[in-house]
Amino acid sequence: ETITFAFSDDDPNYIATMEKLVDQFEAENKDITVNFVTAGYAQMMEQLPLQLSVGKGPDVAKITATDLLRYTADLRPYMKDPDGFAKLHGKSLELIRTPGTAPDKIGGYVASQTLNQPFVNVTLFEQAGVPLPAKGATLTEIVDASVKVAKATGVEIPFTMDRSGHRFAGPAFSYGAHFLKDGQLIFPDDAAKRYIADLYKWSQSGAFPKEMWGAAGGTRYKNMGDEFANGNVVTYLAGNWMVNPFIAKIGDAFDWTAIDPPCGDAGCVPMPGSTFVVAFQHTKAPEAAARLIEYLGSEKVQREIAEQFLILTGAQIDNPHYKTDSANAKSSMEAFARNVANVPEEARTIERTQGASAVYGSIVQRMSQLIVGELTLEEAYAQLAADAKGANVELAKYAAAAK
Amino acid sequence: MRVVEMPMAALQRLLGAARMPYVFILPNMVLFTIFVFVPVGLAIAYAFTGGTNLLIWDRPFVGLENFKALLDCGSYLTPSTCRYNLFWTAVHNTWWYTLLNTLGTLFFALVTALVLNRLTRGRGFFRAVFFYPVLLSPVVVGLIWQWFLAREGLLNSFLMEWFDTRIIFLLEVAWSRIWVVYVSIWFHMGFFMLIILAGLQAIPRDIYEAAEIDGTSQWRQFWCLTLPLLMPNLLVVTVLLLIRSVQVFDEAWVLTNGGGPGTANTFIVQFIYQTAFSPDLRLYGLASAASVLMGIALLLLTLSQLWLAKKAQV
Amino acid sequence: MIAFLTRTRHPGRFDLSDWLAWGWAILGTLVVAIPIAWAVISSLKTEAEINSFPPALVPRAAQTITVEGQAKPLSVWIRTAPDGSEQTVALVRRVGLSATVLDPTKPEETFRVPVAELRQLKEFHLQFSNYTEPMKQFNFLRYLWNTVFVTVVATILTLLLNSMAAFALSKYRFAGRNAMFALILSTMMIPLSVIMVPAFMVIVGLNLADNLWGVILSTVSTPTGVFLLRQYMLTIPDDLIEAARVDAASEFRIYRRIVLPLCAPALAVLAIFSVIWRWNDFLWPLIVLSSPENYTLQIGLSALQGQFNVQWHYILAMTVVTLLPVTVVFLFLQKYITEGVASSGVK
Amino acid sequence: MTAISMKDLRKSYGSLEVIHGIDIEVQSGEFIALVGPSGCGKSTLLRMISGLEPISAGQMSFDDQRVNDLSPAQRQIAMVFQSYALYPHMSVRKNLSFGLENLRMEKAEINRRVDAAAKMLAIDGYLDRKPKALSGGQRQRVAIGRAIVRQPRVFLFDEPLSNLDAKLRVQTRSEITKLHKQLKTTMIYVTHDQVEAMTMAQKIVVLNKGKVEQIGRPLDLFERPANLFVAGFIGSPRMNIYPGKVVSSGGDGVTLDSPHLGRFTVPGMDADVQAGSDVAIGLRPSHLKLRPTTPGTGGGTMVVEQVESMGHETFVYGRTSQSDELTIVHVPGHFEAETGTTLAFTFDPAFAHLFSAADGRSLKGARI
Amino acid sequence: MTAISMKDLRKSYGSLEVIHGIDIEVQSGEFIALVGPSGCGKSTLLRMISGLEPISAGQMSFDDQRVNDLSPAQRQIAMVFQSYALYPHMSVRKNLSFGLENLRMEKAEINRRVDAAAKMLAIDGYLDRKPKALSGGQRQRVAIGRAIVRQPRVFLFDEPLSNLDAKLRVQTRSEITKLHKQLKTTMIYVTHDQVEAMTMAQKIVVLNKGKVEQIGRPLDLFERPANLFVAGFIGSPRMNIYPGKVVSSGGDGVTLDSPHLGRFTVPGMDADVQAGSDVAIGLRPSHLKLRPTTPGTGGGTMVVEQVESMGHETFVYGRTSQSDELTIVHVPGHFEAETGTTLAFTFDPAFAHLFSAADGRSLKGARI
Ligand SMILES: Nc1ncnc2c1ncn2[C@@H]1O[C@H](COP(=O)(O)OP(=O)(O)OP(=O)(O)O)[C@@H](O)[C@H]1O
Ligand SMILES: Nc1ncnc2c1ncn2[C@@H]1O[C@H](COP(=O)(O)OP(=O)(O)OP(=O)(O)O)[C@@H](O)[C@H]1O
Ligand SMILES: [Mg+2]
Ligand SMILES: [Mg+2]
Repeated sequence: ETITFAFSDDDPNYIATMEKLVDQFEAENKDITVNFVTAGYAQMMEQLPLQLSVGKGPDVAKITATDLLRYTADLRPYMKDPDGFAKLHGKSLELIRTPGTAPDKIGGYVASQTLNQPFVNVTLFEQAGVPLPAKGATLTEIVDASVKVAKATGVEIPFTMDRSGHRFAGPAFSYGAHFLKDGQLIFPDDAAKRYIADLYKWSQSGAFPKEMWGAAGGTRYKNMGDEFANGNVVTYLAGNWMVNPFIAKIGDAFDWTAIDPPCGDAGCVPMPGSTFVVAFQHTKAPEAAARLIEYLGSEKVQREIAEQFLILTGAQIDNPHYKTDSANAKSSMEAFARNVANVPEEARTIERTQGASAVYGSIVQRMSQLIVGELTLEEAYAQLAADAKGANVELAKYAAAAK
Repeated sequence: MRVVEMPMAALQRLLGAARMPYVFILPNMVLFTIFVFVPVGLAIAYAFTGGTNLLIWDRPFVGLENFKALLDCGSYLTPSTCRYNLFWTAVHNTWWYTLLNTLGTLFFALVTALVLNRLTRGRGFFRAVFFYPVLLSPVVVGLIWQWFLAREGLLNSFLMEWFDTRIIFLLEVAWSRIWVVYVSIWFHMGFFMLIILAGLQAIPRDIYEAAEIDGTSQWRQFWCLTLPLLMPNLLVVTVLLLIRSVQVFDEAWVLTNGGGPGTANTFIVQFIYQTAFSPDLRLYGLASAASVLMGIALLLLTLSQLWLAKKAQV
Repeated sequence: MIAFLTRTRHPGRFDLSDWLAWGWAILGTLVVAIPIAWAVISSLKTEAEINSFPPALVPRAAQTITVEGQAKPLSVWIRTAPDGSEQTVALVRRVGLSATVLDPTKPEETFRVPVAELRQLKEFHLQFSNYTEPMKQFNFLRYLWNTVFVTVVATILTLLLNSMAAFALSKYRFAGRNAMFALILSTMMIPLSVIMVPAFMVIVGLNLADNLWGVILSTVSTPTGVFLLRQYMLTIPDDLIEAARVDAASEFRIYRRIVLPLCAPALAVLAIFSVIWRWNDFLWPLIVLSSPENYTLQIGLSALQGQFNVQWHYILAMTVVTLLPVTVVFLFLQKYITEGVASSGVK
Repeated sequence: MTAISMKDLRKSYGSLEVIHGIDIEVQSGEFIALVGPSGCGKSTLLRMISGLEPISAGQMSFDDQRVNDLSPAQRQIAMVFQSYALYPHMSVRKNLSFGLENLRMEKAEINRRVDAAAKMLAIDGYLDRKPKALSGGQRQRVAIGRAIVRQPRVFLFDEPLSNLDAKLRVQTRSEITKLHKQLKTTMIYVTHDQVEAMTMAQKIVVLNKGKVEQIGRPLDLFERPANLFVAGFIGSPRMNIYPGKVVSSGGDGVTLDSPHLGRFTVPGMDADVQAGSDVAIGLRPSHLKLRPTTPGTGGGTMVVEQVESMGHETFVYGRTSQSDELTIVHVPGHFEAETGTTLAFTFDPAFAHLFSAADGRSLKGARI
Repeated sequence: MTAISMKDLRKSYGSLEVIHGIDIEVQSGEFIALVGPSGCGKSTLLRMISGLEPISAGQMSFDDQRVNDLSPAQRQIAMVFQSYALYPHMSVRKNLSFGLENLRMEKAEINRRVDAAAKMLAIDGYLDRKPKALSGGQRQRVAIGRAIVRQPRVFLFDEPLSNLDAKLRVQTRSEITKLHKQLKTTMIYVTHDQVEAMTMAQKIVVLNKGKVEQIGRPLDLFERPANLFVAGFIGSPRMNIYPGKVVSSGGDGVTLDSPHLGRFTVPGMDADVQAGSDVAIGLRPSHLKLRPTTPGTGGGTMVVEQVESMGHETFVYGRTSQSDELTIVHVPGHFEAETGTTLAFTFDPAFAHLFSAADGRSLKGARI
């Protein structure tokens, strides 16, 4: 039997390792041939949905978009040891299940869990003589400290985050905002408005330079990692997937670390995200797919990956020994690891909700307009609310059509 | 070729020479039908359906609802009063872009063609140079210029050197619009320049000699001879420019990181693309409706162009 | 000013308007060339150099030195001591504001100095790894072969089918001719990004998904090509075709032996355009093709552009790679292209 | 060596009929010229013979075989186009051999024929050149060569000389005549130049507005044009035409009166005329005498408008009283006259042509 | 009414000299024709006169004023181009008035002039049409009209008739002649057709390879061509040339011997010739007699190759023994002869032209 496995990652070493793992799997399962496919991120975003909607595409793939989860197959009947697998991956399997599917469905496994937390340029803080923000610092405190550092060291960007609704969401939760109420998207509520007003204020004062979100349009994702790696940024809100790239990119140019997520009225929320390795319904060889997933999701493989690439896997790996000699990376990973437990259920729910991406898109779009001055604060609130309402209407139609 | 010639000759004996044109046009038409007409038909059909499902047979028929939604507007001049204000912002942006790009390209292409027509030496070289950007892919053009205009790009390093200041070009609304137009002129000018140059070279030299004998000033030669005789070429150029301008997408999208700052460079095709391909909520019906509206507008624009030209000629 | 430029004047005289014309041409050349040249130069810089500001004109890289007792080569810096004296040092490690350095002449002795006292030494360096690295990361030859295959086959088919259609549309009178021509032309108004989804459904329906032929066949019949060739064929005298008919040539033979050779300039133009289009195609192959053995170069390259990192050094290098074949083709055929576009573009 | 017979041929483009029923019989091996003013349908008729233009009505036969529905190739005709229509991308040799290759002829036979034709036309030195590298006259010969090699049943020429300059035209004219003498193939030759027709053809068909005006030997047309149209068309410079009236019609001739020519008696009528009827009197410029050697009985005066002397011959243009049309007199050798002077001219009435003023029909021809 | 004087005019393109020092004096009001074979520099010379082409060396004066550096407009010339060069996008009226508008002339005056010119040329019916909608002859007249309205000092014509068909050419020829008679403006007329030059111009300049071969009245050129080139160029059909030798040279003439013509004595030489020197003997076709009325003393025989009968005149082409060139005989009226028969011809030695075989210089002209 032949199955296709589409895999994409930013880290070429990760891809190479994955390929090796697949080779091993093939060696152990002579009756199965795995077509290992590497694809770009854009490809996964644009091509897979189209293909899946017409029942085409790879049998197994690593995906990031939650709206593709509805195409996943239930592998439980084809697995050798579904219960062991479920036990190892625990609650993370929940993330793969879409509403209306079997409560014990195993569609694959969570390849990585991500948490959004700020990175800081430690060297700059040291040079400015400003202490690193302590645990429990609010976003305002973090930004203020960053501004001080920037002033003292002449760096241009005190604070930034990737141009992404997902990145935006973590602090929003800590401000006490809600995205969902009674299954309806509601955004922005009063807490969200306060957060938006703060961001706007910072963008105008230069604490969160306009260019970061403004010099782009639409819902386009824009990564600020290079700016941080080049030493232009004091504090950068990103996530654990950046640790590995930073080790290489920053080298010994300066010291850096991740710090705890900013706190607010509703706590200190590290926004969670996930990538999944799943099998799709249209596969003609569900058994082979199940075997591959079982192999890749096994404790041994997951531990190897986690330790080598500093990844927080969905599988529960105890005491991972991260293989890096970078003190910056180690301290960062610790910062992430100690916050896994702080993820509120609501943050996980919104990730899986249909329409969340639409709201994220609308946030990016409207925030940019606000920042470059196309909208006033009030107008931005109104537009966001209208967008959410529109999404609710369309989703209702979709639900109706599905029935 | 024998292999093809024999059956074709047999076909001709079978059908008669009069039916051979159909044989010649058939393969092209078949592919055209399959890969263009059918999808266009489907796209039009989509415009009348709703929901987020991609498969057309899974989509509910909604009549004119998508069109109504798009056209639901307080005032078409103020996009923020519209239900889909992004669409109308895009319409406004496209309109301005089309105007500036058409006029700008026309101007630069005309002047360059006049200059090259004048040069007695080096014409081939300059013609090649000006045409070269046409060969690049839009993505490459967008990337090169983004790289050139970046905060730490070459242009800013000159500004720093000379004026001790720098401009984040793609953050300022006015600058970014200017650059988008500039880059498309840079990109496409050579193509239109060639068409105009061909027109210039087709004007018989002796007409200018006759004009010189008639004592015509150079200025008058330009206005009374060159420009009117160039009209057919200028018309073609204008129509092509209009069509392309309204369809602007790739290079502007890459250059401005998706139409920024804010919505300053969000154009209609981007709206369509974004609406159809946004994760999670693919409003394909709405996107199709927008394309249909755009197609109609283009058709009207082109026809009115041709009509005006015809009227001017009589 | 335009009035100066209305036409070529007598050769041999050089007046103000000539100066203006040359000025314009040369300025325009710079405007065209500088961004491209800059991209090409930058593609040979190291990642650090690319991001440094202000940018340097020549590609440079940090100067390194191999020092006894150190595993890796060390970068070379100039240290300006507080007393103003200068000293060449090699950087061992850097932590925060201070750095551990050594004097290359006395490799055993390391000492700490503030980073502010150091200035890095750079030397001319072409970073070819910007080209080789990404090529290692994917199956470059395979992608190249696929791209060449798609480009060549699609171009040949485009030339063949479009010229046949153009022949029918220009040299015969038959029912439906004008309607077909208008229909073909009207599709020029449709941006293809808009019909991509239904077009993909058609591809799937024909079972051509993830098949190079799906990319090829769907791009073969171009309205531009038909239009361009038809306009050119209109200039071929009907007499020739009738002469061939009298000479007992079949209609296909007339097409093959008379019309095709005579269209060579227009065919060359279309060939160039077709090569450029197919070579630069990205979005459509991206949707149609899914297995790596079918990837084209552009898709392969796009895989470089990850979700998180804008790797300018790779992107620029790969941009240059995609530019190269087009540039080479253009250099060899530029006369054909520019003159062909001119002669067949409008008539 | 094919006889062609056309019976009531008609051609319509849509509802517009441009050929209105034409009957022509061409003998095997004959050299026929089709002449007529521009737009009269010469090319159309030729193309109908060739098979390039479908026949709307009537019948076309080659050697008694109906060919209406045969293609040009099946009719085995060869055609020389006004524009030559040489294949510009092929060498001369290839141009000549293309038609034969289409017939799947053997290589050796093709080469034999091409070489023979090239030799005959003295183009064997240029066989490897492209048409572009040939002069007008050489191209012309290649076009003829392409027709020859096919050894067709009928040669068709559509104004083959009109693209050549005067000198070359004279030369090629005689070459085509020679060719016909050698090959003895039926040839149909379209021209609007009556000098060509006169000097080359054995029989001339005069067409006008899609109808045949007259068919006959060149000198017959010159001596006895069937009507005013042919009289005006054949002969250069054209015949002078004057209005006149029949005074009396008797056994030995007809007495005419014309305001321009006075009263004179014409012998030997071809048709009956009534006294008192209006006629048109035609006189060729070479039959008018300004320096009479033998005094003619008819004559008039004219005011000189222009004198064109070519050295060995002179044309004097003058205006008789009350006349809109110029009278042209052909004087051999050199002749001088001031514009505005009045000259007397005489003619021999035997040379006068008479036409019915009502329908232009010829009443009397003239010996030359 | 302007006299033009050219002194040692030269023109070079780069290092290539194409006009090698030309001296011509044109009287005020004269009609001059520039003739010569293709590429001899006619157009170039005309364009130098017009001011379109800069003069490399020498002096050009209009009425004794040096104009070398004046623009065409300043020279006040008007030019009619071979291609007409009408402004295709302007109506006929606009075409005519365009040059006047350039001069800021008053509307009323412009209209007056345009209407007058249009009337004179009979194009007043087409004033609102575009050139595309005109026939060749009409376009020709518009081009002339455009020149007329400007009331120039000099009219220049560059082969203005070569795009017209034969009939129209004859007609337009006489119109231009008439125009010159009316306007009496100096006119310079380029043509490569010697018939045009002969019938229109008062003086002909024969150019060859950028040099003047002869300047003179048309009949002078015909009667006494200065050299073999002019002899061959002027006269249609061209002069027959035979090689010969001077047997003796005496007071009453020169006795010549030619393998083609036998021995005969020519009276009245223009230049001295030595006995024994080689000469070329020129005889015009119209001076050869096949049906001798008065027997000439010279004569020969030829084998007929072709006979072209035009009705009122016939050209017989034949070959004398040992000759590569055809002998052409012009016979008035109709004449018939079979190809291949041998005919004797005679001539009056007084009509023979003699040229030096060495340099082509004329030794003796002929009365016609
Ligand atoms: N395809 C056509 N459709 C309609 N009318 C046509 C067509 N072809 C020719 N005609 C008309 O038929 C008539 C005869 O045309 P034809 O070309 O035979 O003239 P011709 O005698 O060859 O003239 P010329 O000497 O100018 O070549 C003309 O009046 C022409 O306008
Ligand atoms: N721009 C030029 N550069 C170089 N040589 C030229 C140029 N223009 C003309 N000539 C040469 O000058 C010579 C004279 O050309 P010109 O056009 O005056 O000839 P012409 O007598 O008018 O010939 P035709 O009868 O063919 O018009 C020719 O040999 C031509 O090749
Ligand atoms: Mg014709
Ligand atoms: Mg000339």
